[in-house]
Amino acid sequence: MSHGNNAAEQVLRSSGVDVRKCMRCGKCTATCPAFDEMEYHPHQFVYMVEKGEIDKLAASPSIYKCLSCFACVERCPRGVEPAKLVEAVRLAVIRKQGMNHLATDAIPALLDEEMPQQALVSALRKYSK
Amino acid sequence: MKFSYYPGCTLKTKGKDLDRYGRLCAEALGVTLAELPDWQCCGAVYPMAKDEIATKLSAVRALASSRDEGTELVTLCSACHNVIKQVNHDMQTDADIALRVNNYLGLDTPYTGETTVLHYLEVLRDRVGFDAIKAAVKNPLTGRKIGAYYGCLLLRPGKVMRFDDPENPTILEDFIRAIGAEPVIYAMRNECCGGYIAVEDKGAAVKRSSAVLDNAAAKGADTLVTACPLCLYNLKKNGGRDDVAVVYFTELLAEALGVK
Amino acid sequence: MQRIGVFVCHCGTNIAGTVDVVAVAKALGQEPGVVFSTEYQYMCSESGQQLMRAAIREHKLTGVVVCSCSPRMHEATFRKAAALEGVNPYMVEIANIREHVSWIHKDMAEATEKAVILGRAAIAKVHLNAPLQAGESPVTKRALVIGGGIAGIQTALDIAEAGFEVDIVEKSPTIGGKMAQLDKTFPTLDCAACILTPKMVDAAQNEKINIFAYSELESVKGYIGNFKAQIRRKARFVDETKCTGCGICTEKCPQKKVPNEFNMGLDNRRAIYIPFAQAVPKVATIDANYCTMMKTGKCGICSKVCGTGAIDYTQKDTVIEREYGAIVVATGFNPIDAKVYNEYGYMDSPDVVTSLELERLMNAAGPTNGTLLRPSDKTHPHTIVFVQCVGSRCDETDERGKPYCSKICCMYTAKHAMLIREKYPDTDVYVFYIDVRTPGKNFDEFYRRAVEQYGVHYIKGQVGKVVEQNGKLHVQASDLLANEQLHIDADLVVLATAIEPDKTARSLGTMLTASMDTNDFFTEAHPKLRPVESPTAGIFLSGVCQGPKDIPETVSQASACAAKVIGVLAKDKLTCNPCVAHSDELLCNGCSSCEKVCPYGAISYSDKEFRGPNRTTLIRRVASVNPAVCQGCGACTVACPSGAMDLKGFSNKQIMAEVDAICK
Amino acid sequence: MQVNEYKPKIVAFCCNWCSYAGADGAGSARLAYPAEVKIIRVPCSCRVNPMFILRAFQRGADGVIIAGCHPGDCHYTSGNYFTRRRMALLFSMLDYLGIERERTRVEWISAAEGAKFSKTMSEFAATVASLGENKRLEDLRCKQ
Repeated sequence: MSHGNNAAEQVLRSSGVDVRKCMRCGKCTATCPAFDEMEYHPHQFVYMVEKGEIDKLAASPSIYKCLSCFACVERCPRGVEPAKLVEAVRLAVIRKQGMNHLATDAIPALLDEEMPQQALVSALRKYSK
Repeated sequence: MKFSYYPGCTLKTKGKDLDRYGRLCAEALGVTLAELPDWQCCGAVYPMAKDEIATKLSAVRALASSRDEGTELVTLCSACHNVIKQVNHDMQTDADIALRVNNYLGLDTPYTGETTVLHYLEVLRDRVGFDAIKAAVKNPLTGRKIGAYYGCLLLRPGKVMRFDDPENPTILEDFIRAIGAEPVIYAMRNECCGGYIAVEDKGAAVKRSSAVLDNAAAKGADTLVTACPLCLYNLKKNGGRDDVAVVYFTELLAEALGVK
Repeated sequence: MQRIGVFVCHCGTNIAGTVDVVAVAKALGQEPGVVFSTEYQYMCSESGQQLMRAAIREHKLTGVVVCSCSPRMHEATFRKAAALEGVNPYMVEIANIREHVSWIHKDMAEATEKAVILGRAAIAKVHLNAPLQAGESPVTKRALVIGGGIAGIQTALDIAEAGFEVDIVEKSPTIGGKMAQLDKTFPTLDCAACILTPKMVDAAQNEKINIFAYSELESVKGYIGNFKAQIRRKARFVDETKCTGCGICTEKCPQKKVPNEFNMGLDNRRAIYIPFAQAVPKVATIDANYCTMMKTGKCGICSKVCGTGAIDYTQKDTVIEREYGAIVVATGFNPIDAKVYNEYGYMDSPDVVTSLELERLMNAAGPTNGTLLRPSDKTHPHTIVFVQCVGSRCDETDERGKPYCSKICCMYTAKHAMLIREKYPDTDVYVFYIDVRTPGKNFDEFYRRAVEQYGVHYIKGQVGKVVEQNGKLHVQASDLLANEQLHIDADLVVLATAIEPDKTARSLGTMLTASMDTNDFFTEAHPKLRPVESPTAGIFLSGVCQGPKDIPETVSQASACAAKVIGVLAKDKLTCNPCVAHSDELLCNGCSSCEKVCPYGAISYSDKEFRGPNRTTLIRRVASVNPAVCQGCGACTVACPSGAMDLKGFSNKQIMAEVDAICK
Repeated sequence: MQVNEYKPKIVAFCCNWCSYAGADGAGSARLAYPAEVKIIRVPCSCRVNPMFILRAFQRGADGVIIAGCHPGDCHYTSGNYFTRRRMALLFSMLDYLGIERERTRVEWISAAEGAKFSKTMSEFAATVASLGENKRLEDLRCKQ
């Protein structure tokens, strides 16, 4: 356990999540629609943030796979809000210079005719600074 | 009944139908939707982090200008609704965010969450009333089997949205009954369509959307209604089946009210 | 001037660890009137009490201050010790320096200072204490038991066994409660009905026990030894004295579509019904909400077929008044409504059931005669998923669930899983758990048998979503040990829903002025030492109304509760609380303010003669307090404009002396 | 000259059945609150005579809090309703005399709410401390 490391503290502060509330029931991971796409799953985000293993999470593509559907937030019996941890780790990464997951000019190629603006704006918000 | 109205960017472009029919129906039901003159894009996803201020400003501007108008604020797009309602909740409950946002905006009167945010469906349910809608229906959609697709954004987080029971919602089903059709209840109606992941990982969106559609089809739905342009896109484009139509709920309402 | 002795307790290190007890004893020894001051390791122990008694003798003490734990803990102990040396027990005051000082403060200097101040306040009060004589009140030798489940039945039987009369008030048409609905019981797998129904019959046949079934408590007045209760006997529209329980009416009644609550709504009953074959009393009841005769005036079939003429459509509720010496709360529990957890599909599919519904589905007297069939299509389920902790162990901010562990679910789920695997070996059974909690005699062995002998798949994880599609329940769940998301196509999903106190508990608590916790469980007078008594004298707790329990625990608590009740009923007289209001007639102006605020009607007025100036006589209206009825709240003392009314033991002067000492 | 660190004096009247037990609960759970808070046990919150509160302020108390059972849960059925009405009047009168509203408070704390007891007392002590010493009714002649 590496309590008190700066990266972990930043994630806790920015997410507002109290990871100690977690009782390891696994309901977040059970309900997560993006499970298959994720390397680390919602319950692991909670546990790994508690252990201070932010680097592993930050390097994982998992942080771009969360759909922000709030299913884990809604269904967690302990009010832990795992999605907020995923967002906090992701922000910690993309806020750094040159760390955008998708560059703005790379996005048009991914779009098709019918894709609504909303998808584009969401992707920009989620993937870049 | 007069409300401030926040359409959002998608409703001005790819989601025009949601907006157009929404306005027509409002008019038919005696509801005045006054579009906020100076609205800006809400950002489409709620910024969850406590230290995100800039990304919340446009929502607060809309909320404050609705307050200055002295009206409640109506949204139609699920995503805008989710962002604006959650930001409003932050302004009511998180003193730190409220302080920093107000410091930045420098409004004449600081904004502290005074505006009531309503989704168009809430206006139908709580202000117009489904009974009144039923009475106003000219072409009931009798015989149609329609599944409500809530997705995530209207319902969650339940404690903030206070829209309906997040696990067992009834508002869209009641709406479907009011326009004369039969609601089809299926478990996937409040599960994610894949959302913006479609931009980067189409496969993931296909998986999510087809699970929703398959479940609705298995329960006998011929049509799904939604309030979200991105859900509509995913279900149509990535759902992998064309035997279930996916339409905006406002379009069906317009059809039933005879204003389409 | 009082001669006061001060005794400072170390409570081992509980107090002495944070409070400098020697310094406290020394400081308080300097106070005026204090002639002796000491400290000791455990004042409440036998040797501690001997020390106090010796000091009383030696120093001719007239008052005692003990600086120790809460007076709620040992006030009675020290008062008794003082009384043995001839000091009036109400000359003893406690300064609470444990709960209110040492346990909440860390800094020794600060804690010591506060302990001294609280000690001074107690000394200041003792200076003004007067010896009080407790009066006596008679005891009505009958107990009231509210709730006729296994807890209420056991308590009633034990009280009756000791020779006292007991009334059981049960709101449903029969006694038996939840246990009557169960199939088998853990960890012995004996049938619930086989061990419960003989007890029900014993209760019915015991001449000391009156069963008021289909009845509700309307009001309770009075105090320990002297309660008066009004009981509403709801109209059954069947004469209990004539009905033989033959059941012909329940077969002939044409209204067949009434959800059967005994079978958790899994099948239907008639409008006139007997809940189950072994019901006690075995008497039919007409459900007026469904009875065609009651609703439209047309039918009357039950009346025609009844051989004894027991049917009476015009029957009215009656209210009876009974007196009791003690009241037992045994109101039990209900599972929470699973509809708020619709991610499990409870509202969407009949094949998602609660554990109590499963009990009925497995019970030989249930809707399927004990054959396990899916409610939707009456086929055998081959894959069954159990979900644990549905609504238990939730965060306090959670709006759907309860913060506590419901305690019984782990064991009954192991039982269900085992019984199913035994009876239907071709069935796959999965149990999703957070923790398996099995502290109890032969409990963990039982759970291990489910795993090792019966091959139940226990998976550490939770179910996230259940989707019903094409007759299957698609279960999406986590397996935390494998770090996988599982997808199981199940035929039946069983939810171990949390249990909560019966909905009537809250209003009952208010009626009895018995305190409850935030979850509506009744609070015990002491969590360890007085577990079956409410802090309100004369109110006793039996079974799950006090907290989640299984049957063995419920029965032991029920018997413990009976022992406490017998302790009250065996006495001919009870000592009253002497800390009651008293009116100084010379000061009373007869305004009636006190009378208006008294919740007990303890104050009355009379005209009295007083001597006026120049040998005249004045007749004045003055208040007097009936000390046997006054409960000592003090409401009247504040309402009194002339200062005539005061409360013994908590007089205006005493409390102000405490205020002065604290603010010094 | 000696400058003492200011610590407020706070008198807490607690009813025997709920709030005093709540305070015991706070102790059992080791939930700290400031030592300035000193508890006086009364049978019911309705036993608290306005005189006691005036006396406390006269003797130099900086804050007075009355804690009783939740409305509807009074051990004596209705005592806390009297408290609520009486104290509303008294506090407005004290306010008129210049004793800030924040120096007086009525709270409902049940026997099960140790955490609430500790939280309430901590908050109240902090509020009173922020107001500083109460001079408005203090009578120095009462100090020996």
